[in-house]
Order: sequence, then structure tokens, then C-alpha cells
Amino acid sequence: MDNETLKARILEIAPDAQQEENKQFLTLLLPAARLHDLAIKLKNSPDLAFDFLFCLSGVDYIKQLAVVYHLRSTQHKHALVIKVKTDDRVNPNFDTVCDIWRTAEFHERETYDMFGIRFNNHPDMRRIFLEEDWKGYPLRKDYIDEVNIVEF
Amino acid sequence: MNSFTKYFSDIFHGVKSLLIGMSVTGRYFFSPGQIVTQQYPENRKNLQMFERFKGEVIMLHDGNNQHRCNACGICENNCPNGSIEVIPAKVTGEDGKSKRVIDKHIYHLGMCTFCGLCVKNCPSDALGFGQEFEHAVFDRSKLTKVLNQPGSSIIKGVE
Amino acid sequence: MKEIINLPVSNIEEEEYHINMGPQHPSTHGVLRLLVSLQGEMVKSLKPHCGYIHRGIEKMCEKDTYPQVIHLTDRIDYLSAHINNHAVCLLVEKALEVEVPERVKYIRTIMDELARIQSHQLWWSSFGMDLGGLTCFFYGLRDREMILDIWEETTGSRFLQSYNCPGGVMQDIHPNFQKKVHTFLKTFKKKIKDYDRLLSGNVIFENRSQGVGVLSKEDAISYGVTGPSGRGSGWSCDVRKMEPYSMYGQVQFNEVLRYECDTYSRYMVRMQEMHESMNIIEQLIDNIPEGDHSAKMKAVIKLPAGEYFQRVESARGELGLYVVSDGNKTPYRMKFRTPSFSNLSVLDHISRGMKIADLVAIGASLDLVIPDIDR
Amino acid sequence: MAFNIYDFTSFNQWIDKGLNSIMSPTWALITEWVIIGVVFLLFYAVVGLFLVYAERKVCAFMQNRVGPNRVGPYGIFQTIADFIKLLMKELVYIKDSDKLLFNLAPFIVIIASFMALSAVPFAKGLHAIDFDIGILYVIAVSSLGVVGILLAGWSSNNKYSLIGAMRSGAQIVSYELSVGLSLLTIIVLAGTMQFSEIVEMQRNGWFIFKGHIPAIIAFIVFLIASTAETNRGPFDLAEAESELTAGFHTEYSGIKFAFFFLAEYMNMFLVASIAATVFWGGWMPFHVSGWAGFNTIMDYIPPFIWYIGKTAFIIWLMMLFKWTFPRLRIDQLLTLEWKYLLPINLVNILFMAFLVLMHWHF
Repeated sequence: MDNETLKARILEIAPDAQQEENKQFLTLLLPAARLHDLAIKLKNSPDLAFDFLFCLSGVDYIKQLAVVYHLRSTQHKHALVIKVKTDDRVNPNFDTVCDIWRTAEFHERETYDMFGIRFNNHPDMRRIFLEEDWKGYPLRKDYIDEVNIVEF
Repeated sequence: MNSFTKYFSDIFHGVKSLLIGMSVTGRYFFSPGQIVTQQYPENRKNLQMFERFKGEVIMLHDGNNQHRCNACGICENNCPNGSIEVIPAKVTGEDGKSKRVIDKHIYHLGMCTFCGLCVKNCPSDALGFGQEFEHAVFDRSKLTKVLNQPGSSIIKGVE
Repeated sequence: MKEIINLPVSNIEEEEYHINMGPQHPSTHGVLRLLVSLQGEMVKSLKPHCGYIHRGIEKMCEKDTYPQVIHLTDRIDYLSAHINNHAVCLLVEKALEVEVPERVKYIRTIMDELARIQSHQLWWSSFGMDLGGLTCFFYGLRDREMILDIWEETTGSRFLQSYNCPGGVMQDIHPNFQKKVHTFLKTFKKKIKDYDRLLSGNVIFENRSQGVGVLSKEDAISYGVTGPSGRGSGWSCDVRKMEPYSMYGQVQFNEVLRYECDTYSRYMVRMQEMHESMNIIEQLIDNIPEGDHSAKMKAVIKLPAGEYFQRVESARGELGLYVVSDGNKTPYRMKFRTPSFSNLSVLDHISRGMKIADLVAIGASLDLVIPDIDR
Repeated sequence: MAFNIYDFTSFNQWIDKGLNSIMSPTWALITEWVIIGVVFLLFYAVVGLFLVYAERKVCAFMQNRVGPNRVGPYGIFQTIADFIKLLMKELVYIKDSDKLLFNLAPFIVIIASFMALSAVPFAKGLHAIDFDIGILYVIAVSSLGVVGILLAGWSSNNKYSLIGAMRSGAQIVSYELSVGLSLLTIIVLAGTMQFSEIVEMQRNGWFIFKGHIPAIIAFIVFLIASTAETNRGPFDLAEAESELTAGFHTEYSGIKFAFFFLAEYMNMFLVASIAATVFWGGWMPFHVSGWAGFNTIMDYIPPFIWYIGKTAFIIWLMMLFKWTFPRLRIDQLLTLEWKYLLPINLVNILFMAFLVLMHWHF
């Protein structure tokens, strides 16, 4: 499927998705509340069949925190980027997708570790790289660590 | 009957594969000419590193104790680890203008990752890589080096 | 602690026996800690604890300019340093729409394949060592030395070369390069037969690896197990074939697929890939076109604001590089989707019900590189 | 003084007479015990150290390396230096370990191998005790070592050690059978269990030639089983370093570790010398019946050299095994024993008995 038909097809199941500018992939901003439902549809619809989540990354847009899912279909060879955003910086949370794509389990733990974004219903929501008592979330833009980060 | 023949063919193939494996190690055992180990401290005298070998960053000096560094600081900006510090000095040249020359080109070997950006980006090709690779010292402060040799000056016409 | 104390006495048979594999353990090839629950010698479950060498490379990248990022990517997966560098360079070139000279593409592809061969050589060495055949380790490293020498002559470093730079490569190849690569190919083609004779055909090795750690294709996709490990499950996931970059679109090579889905098939995929890599190098090495070793780039590289993604096939699988740029000379966010990280996540799934000895074999067959996991 | 390098019997009698002439028979006996003990202890240490060095050199050559070459010419003093280092190292005591058993275990291992050595005939007349049940004694004593390994694993209070010890227990209990049965095959042929007689019977041809097919099968089985019994690769599951760090001796340090280490090499020497004695004629030179000239030339080579040569070759074979093969898994190890070696062995004994009854051996 090319990007245009893909977009039309996804707008069918998620009418409130917004397209974002991206030269490479079709990028859609999805409502966070319906992420899990839509993800199931993306994976299970036979014409979409996004079965490979090849990247899951958190991004700190200062005002918002976002999680970016790079999806790919191994059958149809088309790719899609979906994004969810939240304004809540104190207690951000999204639904987990690790029951749909198992690889998300580790990537979500990493995102929690680095951005403090919690994933609901995640089986093992702990920090993955840093110690449990680490203060703050290092990849956030407002993270300050005077000891370990040296400014040149 | 089938499992009976399989039992013996398993034994036969197993033993055969083991003998093939033993022939490899056995062959090497009886061909000591193939030993590849280098005897390091003994071959130190005739140990020749490759010409591009990145041992350490050095400032190239010619026979007259002159270098090509004009203290522009591009190497310092390009270094990802902050292992280069350029300390310039102002001197008044023959024509009366004040000129920026290098006072100390400080190089922290302990922080260097040998990415080669300083050497690549130096506009006057003042820096290069040295062949020295035995960098172990007992005191970390010895890893901080001043690259311009004492009393050195800039080659005329490089500025 | 509480749970252990409160265990009812009748449950004593179900009580788990925990052992720590790592962080200092001969089979983890680095500081990875696996908390293994055992029942007798059977693995009931395991929890990987990573982060012992987490260096915050993604945070460091946000402070570095794009040329400076390259030397950090060397240190993510040190065994495929060239390929990691390649990913950054491809991303920057794609974002800036720079066309690199043909010569650069040839050099980069040859270097990538050399990196793949040496990575697989080291993997073979440590695989043999993990299974108890110590001699494999020395044979693998002996042959790897030749590639390191080739690199040292051209790039100046043996291991972490930082040879690629946006727009090209740092230096042109050394005049001896082609000759030495030919010598290497000739020698290694003979030596790789020893590998097969020593390990691949060995009956003990076959028993140790066949039927061990079965990973179905569906699971491989779901867990994102890419690279040789994924191809050992019959999943055609070679980025070189799917999205050809550099010279991969113009060379003939086979994507190695095997369908046994076990440790043995992952092993055979890598052994076969070494042949394929040599095949690719042979096609390119004599045809390197004359030209510049680098395209003209601006002194300060700024990526236009936007999001970029670049995938390359590293020796361990698919390396994804996700960059959010805000138009500055440093990336706003740089995320590495490293293959070993995803490959590690499947270890628990496929080693359940196996023995400890199998766990070691499975771990070795996934070819985990710990800095690649921790970043 | 009747020292003769081809026959030590008269030499022994000369010492015995000399001692008896200067002291009472009881004291003479005690003195002989002490002399033999000291000689064996020295022999044990020298052979152990040499084997460690040999193993390192052999594996180095197999792996295209040079091996130890820094201490002394060709590194021959390397193991002595290692031994001195181990002597000086701290003995680490483990909290909550069973102190008595923890300290006892290395001694049990080393005593077991030491005791078994006493029955080995090194040359004509050169053995400490010539039991008439020599083979039975060696089998019995050498399997004592596993008690030490089990105790070491259990008392260390370490999970790796425990797993290693349990593996070793299962392994040795099974492989004892094959060792015993393969030796039994030769006993059927020889009709005696006394080492001196077994060697003497091979004067006109070694048992591996005399017993042809069943003897060769028995030899291969013995080689495999005894490699397993000495916990050497590819059967080194008890100390599988990539799985259990160091297995049963994980918690041992210094000289206690050295005891385990030395015992492993001495066990290897022991099984190699048993194999050499039982299958290859021990100190008996290579004789072909009928070729009188050839036999006399062979007789000029001292028996001790024959014995050492044969043992060294078998040790080299075992080293070749270790440095070639990957390690087996515990269930495969037991499969190999119970499904392959044991049935083959039982059939082989019947075959040999049949052969002996029909006088089809040479």
C-alpha cells in the first residue's frame, strides 16, 4: 500500500488522527486514550498487518512528551509511524502495547527509565538501565545533573 | 530394524565427525610453523606500526623547531570530548600588528577517543597522529601533554 | 524477601532456585546479569538485568554535532563499528540530500562487509568457547587479526575506527588495501573450512544446538529479533535487501534463510553469511572507481528541522537510527534502535524449559553485545 | 648393589636386605614405607607439575600459539612459579560453609588419586604394592575421588558448586560402570587381575593386538569413560566454566584449589597408565612373536621408557579430546553412557568371552 491509500485506510479506523510532516514515513498523531484499541486494529487487520514494531522511542518536546512507534508490515512491506503525545509532565502515562508487539516490553521500560512515561498494564514497569533509586529522568530536556554532565 | 540401523549409523557418523575434528587440531599441533603469536617485548626494536596508526595526537614540528599551528582553535571546537585546549597568546609582530600565536596546545590523552576530527579539520595541517602506543603511566597527570615544543615558533607564511 | 519467608512448607518442590549468571560470568561476554530461576537444571524463567555499562550515549549525542556523534556510535556495538558509523552518515546525507561519490559507496560497503565478517568470526570464537571448545576461540581470533590489520593500515585504528564521516570517509583507502583484502579472502576461504570441520559438523555440537531455543517466525517478528537470529527463524529481515543502501542494490548476494528456528539454524545462518560477505567483497574490491573520497560538505552540518529514520543491517541485526532535529547543529533527540536490545528480550521466552547449558548456547547464538544493549 | 634398569626386582631386594641387616624387621618395614611414601610424593608432584606444563604447551600448539615461554627456557618453570603463587595466595573461607568438609574435600580428592597410584607398575619390579586384585583396587580407589568433589560442592554453600557437584556425582556413578566393564573385558582375556601378571602375559603381544576387535572396542570405551571419570573435557560438566564459572571448586583458592587442579592431572596420568598397562602392555616392549631380532632390539629400550611413552601418548590423546570437542550436556552425557557405551560394553564382554572359549585370540 502506498502512503496515500494507507492514510485513507487508517483514517477509516481512526478518524481523529492527524497527519504530521515527514518525508520518509506516513506519520500520524493518534489520540492517546484509544492507542491500544487502534494498535490492535493495526496489527490484526489483514490489509494493514503491522506486525513488526521496529522502533519505540520517547521524545521530549518540552511542552509535551511523546512516544513514537515505528511500525512495519512484514507482509505488505509498508511502514507507518504513529505518535501519541501528552501534556502531563508530572505523571505521563499511556497504555502499553507490549501485549500486541512483545518487543515493546523492553522498549517501554527504557522509555519509562529515560522519560518517566508510565505504561499502563505493563507486566514489569521498572527501570531497565538505571538503578531503582535514580532521581529524575535523564533524557528529559529539563534534567539537571551537575555531577555527571559536564558542560564544555 | 530401522531404529537398529539408525543406532549404528549414528555411532558411525558421530565417531567420524569427531575424528574429523581431531584431525584439525592434530594437524595444527604438528605444524608449529603456523604459530601466529607475536613476541611483543622482544620485537619492540623492529616493531613497525602502520603509517596511519593513531597512537596519539602530535603537533608536527620541522627541523627548525617550527610548527604550523596558528591557534585558531578549530581543533578545540571539533573535539567531542574536550581533550584539546588551545591557549593562545598575543604577540606583536614585526609589522607592529598584534598577532595571535599558540602559547600552549594542551592535549589530554586520557580523554582522547582518537576520532581524528582534530587532525582532519585542522586548516593548516598542524596536527598529526604519532606512532607511539605505549601510553601506560603511573600518574594520570602525565597524560596531559603540551603539544607545541618549548621554544617552537610558527612557520613563516602559514598564518 | 517476604514472599520467600511466607512460602508454605508443602510448596518446597515448587520453590525456585535462583542463580545469577553475571554480571561477572564467563558466558555473558560482558556485564549482563541474568537472574535465572531454576528447577533442578531446568530454566523456569529468567530476568535480564542490564545497564551495567549504560553510558548515556543518547544523552551525549544531544550535546554533540553530527560529525562528533560518529565516534560515539563506534562504542555502541563495537563489533560493527563501521556499520554504526555508516548509519549516521547515511542519515545525515539523506537529510541534507547530499550525493556521495561512487568511490565512497564502494569503500563503505566493503568496510561494512569486513566488519560483518570479523564480527561473525568473533561470534564463532565465543560460541565455540561457550560450548566448551576453547580452540575455536583462538582460530577465530587468529583469522580476525587479518581484518584488523587491513583496517589499521587504512583507518589507523584496529577496533573503533570512526572511519566514516558525513559525506564520505576520513581518508582514502591505503594503496595496499585491495591487495591485502585479496590475501585475506584467499586465506580465509581455506580457514573457514576448518571452522566447519572443527565445530559445524561435530556430533556433540549438533546435539548441543539442534532443537535448542526454538524461536518461531511469529515470535521473532513480535519480539523484533532481527539479523541472523531472525533469519534463522525463516524471517526475511535483511535491510540490505529490503532497503538497499550504498552498493547493496547493485551487488549480487543471497539473503541466508534457514527454517529450523533453533540454535543450530542461527549458527548456520552466520556461517553462511560469512561466505556471502566474502562474495560481496569479491564483487566490489576490484571495481572501486577512481574519485574523491568525500563529498564537499559544509563546515557546520545542520539538519533541517524534522524527523529522520535510517536503518542499516549491522552484524547483529537491524540498527535503526531515529533523529529528531530542530534545525540546530546538534540533534534534538537521537535514538538508537539497537539489535541486541530486542534480541535480548526474547531470551526469556526461548530459554524456558531448557537446561543451563542450553541457556549458554542460546545466549551465544543470539550474539548479544552488551554495550549494544546498554548504550 | 644390583641396579639394573631392565629389572628392579633385585634392586628392591637389595634395599630390603640392607635395611633388615641394620634394624629390626618392623623398623625396616616402617622405613620402607616412609621411603616409598616420599618417593611417590615427589613423583606425584613432579608429574603433576609437568603435566600442567605439558597441557599448556600442547593446547598452545593446537591453537597456533607458543604457550608459556617466559619462566625458564621454553617456560618449563612456569608451573613451578604458578605453584609458588598459589602457595602464597590467601585461603578464602566462606561464610556459612561447612568448615570441616570444606577443608577436607581437597584432601579426599588428592588422597584418592595418590592411593590409586600405588598399584601402578612403572617398570619390572617397580611398583609399591602388587595386589592380586590390582584392577579391582584401582577401580575402587579412584572412584573415591568423587566423594571429595561432592563434598566440595556441597560444603561450599554456593549454588554453582552444588550444581557442579551433583553433575559430577551423576557422571561418575554412570561412567564407573563403563570403566569397570571395559577392564573386565580384558580380565576375561587375561584371566587375572594382578597387574604384574597382566603385563607379563603381554610379553608376546599386547592385549590390544591379542584380543583384536573386542579389545579395541574395550580400549575406546575405556578411553571415553575414563576421560569422563577424570572430569576432563569434553566431559568437564562439573566445572563447566561457561555455565558454572568453575563448578565445584568455585570457592576454593590458593593451595586448596591447587590440590583439585593437581588431582585432576594426576587422575589423568593414572587412567592413562592403567590404559597403557592393561591394553598396551605397560612397561612391556613391543614384541612380535617370531621376530627374535626385532624383539631383542625392542628389549634394549628400558621398560620405564616404554611405560612413559605409552602413557604420554594416551595423555596426548586425552588432551586432543579436550581441546577439540565442545562440552556435552548433562542429559547427553548420560545418554552416551546408558544408551551407547553400556550396551556396547556388555555385548563386547560376551564377545570376548566367546572369543576366549573358542581360542580365537592370538
